[in-house]
Amino acid sequence: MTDDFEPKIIVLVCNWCTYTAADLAGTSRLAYPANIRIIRLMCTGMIDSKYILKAFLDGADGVFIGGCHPGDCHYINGNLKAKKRISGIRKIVEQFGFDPKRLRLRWIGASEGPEFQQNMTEFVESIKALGPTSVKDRMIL
Amino acid sequence: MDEKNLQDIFYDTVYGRKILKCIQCGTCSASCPLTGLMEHGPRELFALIRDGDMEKALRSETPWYCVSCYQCVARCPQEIPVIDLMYCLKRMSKEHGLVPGSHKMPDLYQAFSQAVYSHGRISEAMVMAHYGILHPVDAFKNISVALQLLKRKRLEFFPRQIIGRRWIAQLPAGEKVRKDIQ
Amino acid sequence: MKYGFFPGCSYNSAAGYRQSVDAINRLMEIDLIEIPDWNCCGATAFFSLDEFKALALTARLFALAQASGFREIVTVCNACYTTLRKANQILSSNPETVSRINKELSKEGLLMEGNFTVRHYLEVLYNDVPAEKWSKNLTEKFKNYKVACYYGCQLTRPWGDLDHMEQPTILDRFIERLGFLPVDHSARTICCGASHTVSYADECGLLVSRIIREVHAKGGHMITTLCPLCQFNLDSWQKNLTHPIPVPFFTQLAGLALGLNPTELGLNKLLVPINKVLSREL
Amino acid sequence: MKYKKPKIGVYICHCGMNIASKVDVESVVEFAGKLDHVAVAREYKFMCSSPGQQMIDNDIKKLGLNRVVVASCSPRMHELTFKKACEKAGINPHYFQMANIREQSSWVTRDPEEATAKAKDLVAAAVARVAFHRPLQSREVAVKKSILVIGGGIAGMQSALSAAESGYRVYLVEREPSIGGHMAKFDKTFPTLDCAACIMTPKMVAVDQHENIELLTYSEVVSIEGFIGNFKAKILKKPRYVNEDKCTGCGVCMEKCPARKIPSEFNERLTTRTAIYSPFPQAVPRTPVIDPEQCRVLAKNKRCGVCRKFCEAGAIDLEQKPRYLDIEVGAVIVATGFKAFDPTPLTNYGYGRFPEVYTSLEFERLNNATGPTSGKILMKNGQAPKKVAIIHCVGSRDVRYRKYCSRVCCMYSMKFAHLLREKTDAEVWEFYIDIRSPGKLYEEFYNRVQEEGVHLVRGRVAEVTDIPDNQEDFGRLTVIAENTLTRQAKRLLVDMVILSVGLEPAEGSKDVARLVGISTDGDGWMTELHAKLAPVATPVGGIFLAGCCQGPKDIPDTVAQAMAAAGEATSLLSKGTVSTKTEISYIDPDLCAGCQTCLQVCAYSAIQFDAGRCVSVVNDALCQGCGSCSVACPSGAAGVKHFTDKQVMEEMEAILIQECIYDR
Repeated sequence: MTDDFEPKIIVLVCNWCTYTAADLAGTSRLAYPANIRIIRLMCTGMIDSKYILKAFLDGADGVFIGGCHPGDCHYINGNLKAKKRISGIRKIVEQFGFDPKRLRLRWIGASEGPEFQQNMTEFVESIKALGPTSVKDRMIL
Repeated sequence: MDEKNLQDIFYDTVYGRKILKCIQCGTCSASCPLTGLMEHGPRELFALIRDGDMEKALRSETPWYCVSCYQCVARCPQEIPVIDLMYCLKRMSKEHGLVPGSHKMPDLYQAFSQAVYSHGRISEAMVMAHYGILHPVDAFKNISVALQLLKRKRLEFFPRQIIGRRWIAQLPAGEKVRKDIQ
Repeated sequence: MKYGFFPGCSYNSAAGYRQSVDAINRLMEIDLIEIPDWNCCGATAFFSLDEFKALALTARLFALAQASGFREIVTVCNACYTTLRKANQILSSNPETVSRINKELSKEGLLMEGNFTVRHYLEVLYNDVPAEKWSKNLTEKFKNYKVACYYGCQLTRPWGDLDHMEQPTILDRFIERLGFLPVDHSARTICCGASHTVSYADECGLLVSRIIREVHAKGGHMITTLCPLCQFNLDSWQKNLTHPIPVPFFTQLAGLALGLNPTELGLNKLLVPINKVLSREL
Repeated sequence: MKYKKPKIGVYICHCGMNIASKVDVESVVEFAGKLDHVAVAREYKFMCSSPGQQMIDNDIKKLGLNRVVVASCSPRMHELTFKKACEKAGINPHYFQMANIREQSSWVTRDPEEATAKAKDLVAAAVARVAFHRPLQSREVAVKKSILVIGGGIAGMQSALSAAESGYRVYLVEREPSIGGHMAKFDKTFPTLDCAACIMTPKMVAVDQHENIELLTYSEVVSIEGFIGNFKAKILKKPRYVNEDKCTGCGVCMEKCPARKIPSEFNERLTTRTAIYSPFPQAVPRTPVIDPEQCRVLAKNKRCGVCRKFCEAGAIDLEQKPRYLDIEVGAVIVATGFKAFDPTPLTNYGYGRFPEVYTSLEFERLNNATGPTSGKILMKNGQAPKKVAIIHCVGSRDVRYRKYCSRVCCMYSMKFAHLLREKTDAEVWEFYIDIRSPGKLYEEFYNRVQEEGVHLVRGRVAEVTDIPDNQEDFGRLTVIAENTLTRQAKRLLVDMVILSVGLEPAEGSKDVARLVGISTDGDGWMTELHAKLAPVATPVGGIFLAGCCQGPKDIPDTVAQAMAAAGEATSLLSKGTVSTKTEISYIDPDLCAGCQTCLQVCAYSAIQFDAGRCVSVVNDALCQGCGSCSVACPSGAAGVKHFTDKQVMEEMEAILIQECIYDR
């Protein structure tokens, strides 16, 4: 692990809650590490397992999924479906040789700009602590 | 040290920044049982600190009147830990030599801690003896109560000395104010 | 039932507190094991002067309890109770301070680790001793004695987890269980002046008289407390009042309810005598 | 459609200095120009301005661009603006993608180099994605010409009246036996001191008599399905046990009912009512209801039937059952209002312990001509108070309860002070933290009250106690507060205390929000689409907000918002049609195996199974595009348009691979 390791982190968020929270973090000028790359989806319920695996295989150091709090899903219960699916994917991610700690799911509501900032900061910290993924090295070779 | 520095030091303590939430409603000052004795209540103290009038704030007698009853904390609409801030101000004023000379509580606390250093425990009589040297009038006022206690075998002068008293006496002085870890 | 016990410095000189606690322990089969070589908790004085030392003093207590195999410490004093709990909370979130303190403690061969539970003796009597155990042994004769429960300020604060911060009822419920008549009043948690009574006697006298007047107005025959300092302040500052009200400890009332005689419970040590109230037919 | 090779235009916005101060726009432009399929990359100060849009228009027309990427602010802000620009210039609006380099880069990144690098990544991702975008067409669907209003307080009533006036059918649903809400409980209204009943009662009658309004009191909305323009709602009509068609409203039943000692909700429990009751004399409709929990027959199975015996119209029907009503509406206006904060948890104010401590609503009733004392301000002992304290901000501006300012309490408190001065010779002391009087004639009212001799003390009350300073004052209350202006702690002996309690969302408002599919904020208020620019619309098309359900409001603001909501709803209805969503699911019939897994996961019942072809089919009017089916489909037949696997994964790949190509 090197000190100047800057991980690349894919953040898959739902349009209604967490994307709005990210916007709010922006309008409130709440700075967080630049390692974050947000991809907007309509609902965490549409996140396919292959998105997550592809992210890791293409060299992402961490994947963060942010959805609405239970009960607040714009599509009734898409977030809960996502939760179920992601606990399953965790095992597959591990089988592929990635630390499952690199995959994190959190509920961040539309009004929670500071929580978004905090979650991003913490996740980047924890990925930095884990270091680069081994697959990345393989790819460069 | 100038007042700006003192303000920064205060803000860097564990709860220092909490006073920025104060809406100056006066609930703390009105809740305080000894508010009548204070030149200004905790509310005003926070206003002084926010204005940067640090010397006035640190020389204030207000924190030394605090009895730690937590009435203000129980009622503060902004959940400001007033009592912890009072402790912090007392320690800061001690560290910077700004303890108000007119107030008697520093002497009582000193008497209390001396008893702890020498015996590990305290007895009321012993604290009174230490304190009475500095404030004979207060001690005198208490004599009639002391006699009554003596009559009922409730007064013992020396607390039992404990083995750990030497350990307590050798404790290094800690930092007076704890910094905010974040 | 066995507990680590921290008596606190005022326990011995408090009017019959030790006698009554011992008596209750005997009858209720409670084993309070005094923490060996315990020291003063530091009270408000040390927190006002040097926080590190204040934390070290309490940490030593925790370490001593730990060495004796206790993670739970019972106190009989509101000030000790709050000081220990406060310190425990600070220590448990400041590992760095703990390790510095442990370096000091190692000179005495002591070590403090983890969290400790600090409880007031009232909790033990109310929650741990089954209600039936009380009711089995009670006498009926106190059912018309109106008792005002005075909680003092620190028992329920600053967290309010034992009971409501301003309107606690746990002592009222206990007193009722003992067969007394708790009286509703508004002075439950207002301050008695604490240690400031020494230096600012006249002003604190007003605080005490406010409590006594309120209890008198609400018809209380006595005031019961659970803290040596509260008891002392309420007991000793009544000399100028026209209607002094005796201030027994809650443990002394428990002893009376169980049929023990007043002297056995140290009730003769109260400055405002209780005999008149006890001998009155109600 | 013939496939055309992507020809992408990329536009980087400075957003004044909002982006340009952090992101090196020029280098992003240079970078974007080298990306695959990019035909042109430009920068401009404000892309959303009309010259900015014109620039896109020109390039599409002159350079033959077929795809556009704008890197600027959040798509929540201007996606629609640019989509429209694309459409105007002749390409399908879905051939557009936005990169959010303001909220996600310049505003949240400290280091300019990092911000620039991130902006490049985001642009590359958008370019990669847009290359795989497909044109999508929406369909026009007719809009139902009726409106559902939930809540019959002043907000709901005004919305209903305004909408009904423009000729649309309105269903007004109120869960209580009468419309009127909180305003019906008031005596006077600030700052003009109009009599609330005088301005309220005519409106209630107008609602009742309006030919376009169907009034459904004592009813609740059970479910709402569908989408903008085409909602289906199910309304529960709770049994009144009184036939509305037969009842003449004579009130004999209420006089005779033997179950009398029930606390009156309308009078804030200061008086009692009977089991068969009408909440107040001016109630609309006048038909009373029988409280099934208090009626001797219904609750206790006793023989009674007094009301039935005395009802000459024969309107009493104890056999009545709940009825359900299915309605179809084009728009819904939510007007569920507020609830007054219950001050019991603030034990230091003694509410519930001291009889002379009142909440503001209790005082409203005490002061009301139809209230328990017929409008005389009297204490429980029948005497007029000599000294009254009014405590502001009870429950409000308090992080332990309600952190926000409830907006109306300062003004109604001063109204109380005025009424007390007018009706009694009591001394009035108001304890406030800050006086908030931002409204037309509000500050003037504040001045007037001050001149009337009301004592205004700046300080929040710490405690109301029954321990006085002097022995002879036992029995009265002492209010303790610091006058923060004179810096004195005050102990004020009073006879009566009024707690100016704050506002919180009405009970059940969260359920209503869930019913219509909108969210509530941390305090429980319903969230509008945009705090400034769309204050009555919600993120769900066709659902509008009026009154306090969206946040604390006074009567003028409530009425204004109610009219605005009615305006929004009627403009939707008058347009006549809405376009269907384009970003919805599709199921490829060639791949569908007919396993019907998608039917189980769809939360909207938007997928039907075509047994003939043995494939699942998406109903484009019902599908919301959540993508549950797409993920669940084992054969990969289901997908979401505009969020296809290919599009999402290209976006991701561009971000991740980019680094390898350019940074290392």
